[in-house]
Amino acid sequence: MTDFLPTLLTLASEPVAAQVGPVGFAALKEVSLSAPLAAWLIPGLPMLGAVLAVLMAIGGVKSKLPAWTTVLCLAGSFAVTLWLYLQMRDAGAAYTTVKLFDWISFDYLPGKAFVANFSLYIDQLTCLWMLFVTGLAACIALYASEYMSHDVGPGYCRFFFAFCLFVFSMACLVMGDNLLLLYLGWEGVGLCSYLLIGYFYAKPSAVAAAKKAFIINRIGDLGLALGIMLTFVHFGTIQFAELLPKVEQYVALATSGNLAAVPASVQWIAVLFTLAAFGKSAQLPLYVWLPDAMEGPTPVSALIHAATMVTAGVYLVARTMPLFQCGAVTVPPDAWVLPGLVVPALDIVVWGGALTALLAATIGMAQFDIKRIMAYSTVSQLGFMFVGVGLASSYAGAFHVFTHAFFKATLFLSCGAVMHGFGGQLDLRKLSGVMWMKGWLVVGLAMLVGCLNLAGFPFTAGFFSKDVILAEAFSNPHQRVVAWILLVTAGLTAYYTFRVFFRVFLGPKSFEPGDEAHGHNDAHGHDDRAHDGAGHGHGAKGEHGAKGEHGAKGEHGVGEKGAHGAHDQAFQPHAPGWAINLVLAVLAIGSLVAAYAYPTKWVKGLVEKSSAAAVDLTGSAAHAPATLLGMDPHEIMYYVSAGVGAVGILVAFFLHYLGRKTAATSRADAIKLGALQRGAQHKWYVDEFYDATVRVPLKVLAHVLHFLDKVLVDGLVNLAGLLPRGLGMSLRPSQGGELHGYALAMACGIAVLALVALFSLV
Amino acid sequence: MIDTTFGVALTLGQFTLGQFTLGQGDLPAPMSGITLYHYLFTASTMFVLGLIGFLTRRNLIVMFLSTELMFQAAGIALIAFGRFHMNQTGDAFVIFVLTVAAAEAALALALIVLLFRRKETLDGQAWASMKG
Amino acid sequence: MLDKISSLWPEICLFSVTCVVMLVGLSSSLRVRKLCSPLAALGLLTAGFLVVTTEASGTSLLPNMPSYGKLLTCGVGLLLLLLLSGLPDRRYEAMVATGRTRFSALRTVRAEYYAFFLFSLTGLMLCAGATNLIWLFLALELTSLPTYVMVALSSQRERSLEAGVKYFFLGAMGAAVFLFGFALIYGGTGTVDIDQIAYAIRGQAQDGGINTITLAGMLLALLGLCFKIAAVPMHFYTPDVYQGAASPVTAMLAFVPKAAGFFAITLLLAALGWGDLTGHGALPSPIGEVLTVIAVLTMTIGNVLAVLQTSVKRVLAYSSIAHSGYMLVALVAGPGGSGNDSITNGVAAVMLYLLAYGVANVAAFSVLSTLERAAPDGTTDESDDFADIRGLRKRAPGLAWVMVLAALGLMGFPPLLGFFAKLPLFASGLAGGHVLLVVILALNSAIAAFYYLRLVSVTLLESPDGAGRAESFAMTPFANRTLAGYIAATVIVGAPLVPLIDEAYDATRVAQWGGVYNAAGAAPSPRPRPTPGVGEQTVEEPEAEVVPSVR
Amino acid sequence: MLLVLILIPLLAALCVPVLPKKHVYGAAMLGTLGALALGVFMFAFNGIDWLAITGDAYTDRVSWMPRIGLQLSVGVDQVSGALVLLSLLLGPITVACSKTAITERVRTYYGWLLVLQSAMIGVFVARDVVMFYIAFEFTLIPMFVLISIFGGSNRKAAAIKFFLYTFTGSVIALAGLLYVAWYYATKISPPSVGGAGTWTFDLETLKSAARQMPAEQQWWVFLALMLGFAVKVPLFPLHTWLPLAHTEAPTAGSVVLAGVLLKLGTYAIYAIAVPMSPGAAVAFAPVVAVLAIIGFVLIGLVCWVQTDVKKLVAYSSVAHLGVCVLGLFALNPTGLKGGLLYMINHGLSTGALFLLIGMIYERFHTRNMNELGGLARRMPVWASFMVFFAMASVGLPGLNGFVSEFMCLLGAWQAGGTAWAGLPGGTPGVLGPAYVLIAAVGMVVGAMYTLMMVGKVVFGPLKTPEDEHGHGGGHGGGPGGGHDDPHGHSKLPRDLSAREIGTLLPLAALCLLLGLYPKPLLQAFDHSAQKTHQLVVEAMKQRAAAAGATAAAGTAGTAAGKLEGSGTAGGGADQ
Repeated sequence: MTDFLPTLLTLASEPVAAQVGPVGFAALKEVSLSAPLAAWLIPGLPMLGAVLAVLMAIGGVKSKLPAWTTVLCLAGSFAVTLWLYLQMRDAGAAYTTVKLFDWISFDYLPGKAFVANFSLYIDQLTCLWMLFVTGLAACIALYASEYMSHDVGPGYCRFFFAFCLFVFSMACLVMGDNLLLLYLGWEGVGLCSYLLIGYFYAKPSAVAAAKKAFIINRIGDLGLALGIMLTFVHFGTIQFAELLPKVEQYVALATSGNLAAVPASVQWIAVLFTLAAFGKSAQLPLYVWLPDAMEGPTPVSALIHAATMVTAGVYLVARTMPLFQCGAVTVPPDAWVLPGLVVPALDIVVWGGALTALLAATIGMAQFDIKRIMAYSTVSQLGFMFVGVGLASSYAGAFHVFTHAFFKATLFLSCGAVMHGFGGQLDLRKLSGVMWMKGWLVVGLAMLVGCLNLAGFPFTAGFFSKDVILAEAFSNPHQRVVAWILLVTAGLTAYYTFRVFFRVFLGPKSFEPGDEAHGHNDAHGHDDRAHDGAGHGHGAKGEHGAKGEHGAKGEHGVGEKGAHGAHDQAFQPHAPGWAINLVLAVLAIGSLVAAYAYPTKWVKGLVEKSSAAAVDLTGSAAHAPATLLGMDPHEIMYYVSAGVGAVGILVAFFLHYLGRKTAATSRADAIKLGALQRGAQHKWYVDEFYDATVRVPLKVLAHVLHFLDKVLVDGLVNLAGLLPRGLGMSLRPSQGGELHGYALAMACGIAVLALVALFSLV
Repeated sequence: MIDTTFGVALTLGQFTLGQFTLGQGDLPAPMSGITLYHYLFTASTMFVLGLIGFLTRRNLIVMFLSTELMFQAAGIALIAFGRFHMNQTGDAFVIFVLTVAAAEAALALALIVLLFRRKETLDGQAWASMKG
Repeated sequence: MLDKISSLWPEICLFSVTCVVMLVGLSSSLRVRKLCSPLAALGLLTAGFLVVTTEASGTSLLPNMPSYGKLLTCGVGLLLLLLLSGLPDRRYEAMVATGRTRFSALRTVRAEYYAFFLFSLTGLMLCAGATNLIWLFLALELTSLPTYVMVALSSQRERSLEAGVKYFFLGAMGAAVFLFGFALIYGGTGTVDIDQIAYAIRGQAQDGGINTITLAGMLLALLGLCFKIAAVPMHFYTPDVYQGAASPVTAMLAFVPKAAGFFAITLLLAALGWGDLTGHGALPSPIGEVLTVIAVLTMTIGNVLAVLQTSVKRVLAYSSIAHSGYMLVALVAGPGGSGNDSITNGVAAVMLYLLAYGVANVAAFSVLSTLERAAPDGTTDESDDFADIRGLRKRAPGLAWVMVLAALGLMGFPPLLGFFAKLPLFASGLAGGHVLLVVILALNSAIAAFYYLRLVSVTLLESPDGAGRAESFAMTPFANRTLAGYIAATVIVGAPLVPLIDEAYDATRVAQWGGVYNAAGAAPSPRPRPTPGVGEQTVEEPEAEVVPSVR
Repeated sequence: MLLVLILIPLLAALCVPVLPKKHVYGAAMLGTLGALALGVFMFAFNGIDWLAITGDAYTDRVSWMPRIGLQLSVGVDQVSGALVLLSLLLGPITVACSKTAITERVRTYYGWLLVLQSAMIGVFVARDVVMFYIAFEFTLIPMFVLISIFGGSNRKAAAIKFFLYTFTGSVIALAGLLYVAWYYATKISPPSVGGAGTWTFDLETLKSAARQMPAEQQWWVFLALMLGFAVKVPLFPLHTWLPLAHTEAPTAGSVVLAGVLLKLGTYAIYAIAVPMSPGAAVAFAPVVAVLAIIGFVLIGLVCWVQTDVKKLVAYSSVAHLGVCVLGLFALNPTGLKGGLLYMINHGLSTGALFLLIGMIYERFHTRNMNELGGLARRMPVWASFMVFFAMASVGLPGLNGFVSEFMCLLGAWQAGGTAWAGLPGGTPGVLGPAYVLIAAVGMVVGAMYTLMMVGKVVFGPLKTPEDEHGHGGGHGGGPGGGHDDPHGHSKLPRDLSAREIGTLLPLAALCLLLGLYPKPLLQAFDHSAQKTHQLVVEAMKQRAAAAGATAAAGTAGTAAGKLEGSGTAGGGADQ
């Protein structure tokens, strides 16, 4: 740490891009690991953990055992990742593949095979991602062991099962050597996200949120699936090691400014992948699921919906950077709108990211639920990351992912600790001065570290990683608007971050415990099963969801204090235990230390020695002359962004700390922005808009279709069935029962047939 | 009305049967100018009359007699054709037809007696309980 | 003429037995009177045996039809006999047995009944073996006349009389129509011998068109015969008569006259010929079209009206109409040209279908004739309504299964006999190029499936009605009727399992059809060819006088 | 040996009516298990290398009606083998799942269930067209009985509709098959003695005979066959019998219906309709694909607004089989293999879903999603299985549904015609990205309705009819008086019993196994799919040649000739 500052200062003056030349896939060499199959332990150990959790659920384990096995497995996984990293670091710019067994592989024509195996592709980017995924997962599992302790039993097992399964899926996503295994992980993390958001399944809002997350993700997945098919049809392979070299010729076309010459089937791959990435990483227009996903237990929000899963989209872009470089939407020259327009896929990524960042930040400013604020900040920060990768700088994106993982996990876990301690209270108007309460110092400090990072306080990890992105944006002459948007967003971010900190952690000590139902009504399930198994003592209380909330409150939230009923007076905050504190401390320190990765160019080295390194689109010539206020953007950004951040913090300080007497009020209340404020508070009515434009019409359509199916399609069938009956009805009078009638009919019949004969003769 | 019917039948008959004339060949025509067609016309008329009688009369006995008329119409046609073809097959056929007609008549009368006993009426329309 | 006698031994035998039965029935001893039905059965068995042992000779057009038809008559006749026993004058016999009345030979009808039945079967046999129109006419009348009496006498109810009157008068009219047709055929060809008629028609066709009189005669004859087979436009009597007659008699009506009609139509069409021998032969112009129209109308009208019925007997009556339509499809298609010994032989298909239809019919009617319900006046009445067989499974499982198998057999459901009979209908229709006709046939099978399925589900799957139906349920004391049902059901199921059907295909084969044309001399022409028209000398084969090789 | 396999359940079925009531279940179980054991032995341990054989195994011919060429001809290749195994597997499961649900008329029930088992195996192993048809039709009777006796309130109408609808379709299919047989006998078969050809119903012979028909006749035959088979699948406009039948059928009936009976249709399309008239299949592929996609997407939407769980799953079967048919009509190995795999997978996952719904119905006597909810709390084991199979059904990678769904869609994309055939991953074909882009929307729709179902039934606040009942009946009275079982299902535990878990576990294991390691099946299907594709390619060449000939006569040749490299004129000469 001693030489940190000098190093930093010397490096600060150097343009980042000039330091290590991007190498591209061609420069990677294939190496083999010692004990290659050991790499499979990285997904394998979490899988083991998941299986153990299932077994424990079957065995009726009612202790914290599942948590410990999970932590052990994940830690083991982390250790293997470290080992892998060390090996790959020694190998340098290299990759390796480790095949376990065949999955979907078949001949689609004689001698031509579709191959998608359970096989790992490992390069330095993989290592980077897996290091923080497994590391954070292990920490958060430890945190969750305490956080979820109220639910020991089947629910506990279920939680850790999904948790382990998530890490397994994430490992498949990140390490898969082909797009289909990536897809497996992609949907797998979606499933785990679904299961964990819906963990408190007795609560309709949680179930709805889980469903929403899964379905919106499915829309993104659709893009990925279609992209994979298109990739395969065009290139005949979806294995990275074979695919990436084949893309190079198109990348060459694209970088030489001839993007329109790339075949449309190649151009579209990246566009479809963009859809996928925006779905999974909650970007416009598919971001709406992420804030709702906060219905899940907080460790889940921290790990899945902040640190790891939502960065999968960024990973996808980074991993398939060559495809993105030659991706575009090309309007045919003879189209009647915008003929010949070429929109590069990366521009879509950049603009999507920037707009999401701004939008989410504005919403985040107006929310009162601290977890939701963190959620919107995640959406916003993900926007930053996409701008980073969208600027063809995988490094910028990946670095922000890396730092963000630490500080956002810290933030979420801190919020979670608060929530855990205050009976599920998340409203920043009902909490104040938490940091100074007994036993909450660690939480407060961790929160502070997290906030500083998020606000981009100088020399924090978040500061560096955000600056890289800002600088990249400013140094790209085409993306100035984006750069300014991001800068404004950075200021807003600092404001809303510290709004939370100043209101919840500083100021007068005051609190109002939350409705336990909000966070802990997973208890119902647990409850009911308990008395399902152990007799029916509480009979009525536990059976019904609606009533169960009260039952749960009585038994849990403040159970130890024995204060049923009048909770306001009797409630004592439930200070975090050692596990939570330990994890918070570790993560807070981690998010500080992560800053060290910038001056040492650790992340940069990892990314640029992988296939994610982009061939410079703008060319170094275009890069150098870009200036901002007459200085190198990278240099000036330190000052500018630090300044913007400081302004944000100061405004927050002024509005939410100075002179605040109660938890509920602050000076900010005096500011009336009318519709603007209301709009932000109501999330700009995006959910309502989607509801009205997509869900409701779809529902109406479905009802109409159902009606048509019943009335028209089935009606026709029934009509066909009735036809003989109707015909019979009309013929029935011919059987009048009278002898003469019959005779006459017979005679007429003979006559008619004779006429028929006559006509056919003529 | 009858003239028209007759005219149409005549035209039709000549169209279809004009090629045949009774008494061709070596046998002298007993009534020159009377051809096969005339016999057939008579037979057809009888047949149709029988049919019309069958359709219009309600008395079961008359109805049966109408069918007898139709049978005998066929008989006339057979005889005429037998004569035309110069063989006796038609005549033989007619013998059998007469026999069958007699058998049928016996049956019919028995049946009619049975029916009359039950309902005291000979109206064919009285028997119409089953329909549909 | 004596050579003909040798092929008529079965008929002669049956006739003799009939006479004996009539005499036996006059006995005042119940025991002797009861010998009527065994004697009749014996007669049928003997006749069947004689069919197998003697050489049947019919027309050279359809050399296999007589023996097959006679065997069919004996077989189905035996089943029908089982059904019939005990039908007539049960009440009278009971009164005699209990001493309430004295036996009077004039009042018993038992013997007449069996005699009529056997006469009718004799007529049917004669139909199958007919070689000329007079014979055919007499055989048809012999088949029909006894049935008129049987219908009218079959029960004490007024309905039977109504059925009888409708059947008899309309039948007489139908007979007059085909008789007039026969007369015209004779007029057009100058002969009543079917082989010679065929020969003459062939000649006419080559001389620039079949004689109009011949065609008119054919048309009238076919329309008249439509009465026998219950086809449009002569079908109107069917439901009323079937419903009015007692079930066992209905079973007989559904088979015997129909078979006779089909034998006759087949003979006439064989004489008319299915065009040339290129394999895609079709019936001559107006007849083919008219028959197609009749087939379509018959099956459609039969089926759509059957759907509406609530009386099981009427359902079966309408289905009987529909089945005639199906069979007409095969007759329209004809035996096919080159592959006429195979499944595409429409004539063979009809022959096989008659068997399948007859057996399934017996099965269905055996159930109806076994069941009785108490009539309001204390007597028993036979079952007729769907309500009577509802939930039959619970009361008489065996009968219920017979009904189910009969319905499925009539439906043509695989792998029952009906399916293997329907298969050649389809195949021959397709082979004849009548794809549309086959599609209509297929659609009609589907419509028919509806009401057969109703029979199945009513008997097997539903519960018996309350409302007095269940209480009034009874079964006739005649186990032999049930036995007939069981035997028929066994045949429906079992025939496909043993290669019986395969044999049947062989038996119904009409291999030498067209032999008349193949070798020009095949027509047995002891007399000089008739010369009704001009240009009669144009026969392409020189060896016109070669004696036919009748086996 | 295959005949023995068919006979085992049949014999058991014959035993059932004479056994005492309490032994019927055992006998049925024994029969199905015996068949399963024999099947496993035949397919796994009898030394046949399923990856290597190119024709049928276990072929057996018993002459039946030689004069019309009818024989009992059986055999299995990999495709029918897999489907036979599926039916065999579902056999004991359907028996087991009925143990407590069916307590009346057990003889009828198990007897017909066993007969159904035989008939289904018969369809897959038949190598004679008439035998195939007999078995195909005969499945109707047991199903009819099962629905109309043991079904729900509207069972009679459902059973009759089911029967008549499929019967009508298959009668027309029969006409098509007979037409082919006649064509063979008269046009192809070497003339026998009397100048008539030999009449045969041998499937293989007829397949090659049909391919020699003139194009127009092939079209008609194809249409007739498709009409019959598409009803069974069921393909979009012909599907309305299915929801009704499923809703009314007893659990085992639904399981068999979804698991195997629907596959009779797709199997017949694959094994008969396409090989008989590949040219027509190519010509009609776009139409069929559009219908399949309508089924997948729009019927998927219809699922979304159902309130009856069973109806939802029933409609979802229509949707799922839409994908299957889309894959089959991609007509390239990817799509064909995907479609075949889909048959197996759908049988496993949807069969299991029906089992699960049956378990709920047995406990709560309702399937209305508005009356059920949050069952995860009361029945966690059931809920776990439900989520698992729902995910399998949605097509979550790692489970079986995904593999086949992906392959079907990929196949359809690969079959992108001339524009894509030249690319490394393209194959000859007539579909393309447009189809897939629209069909893929169905993946989202699938997630929508499945999760809606799971969200309502499994998750959410606990809601059962009993509770409603309990509220009404004043249950608030006694705090200690646990009203655990107002309806008194004494036999059924609150959560699943060991028997019930036993029925689900094999399915779950197979779902997972096929999701993670589908390779054996994919390899097994390879030969058959490639062969079919080859037929299609030849048909396409002929079409192209024909089109090229007409185009050459008129203006310049169109792109049709470019299909598969060169427009070889030789193949189309006889057209």
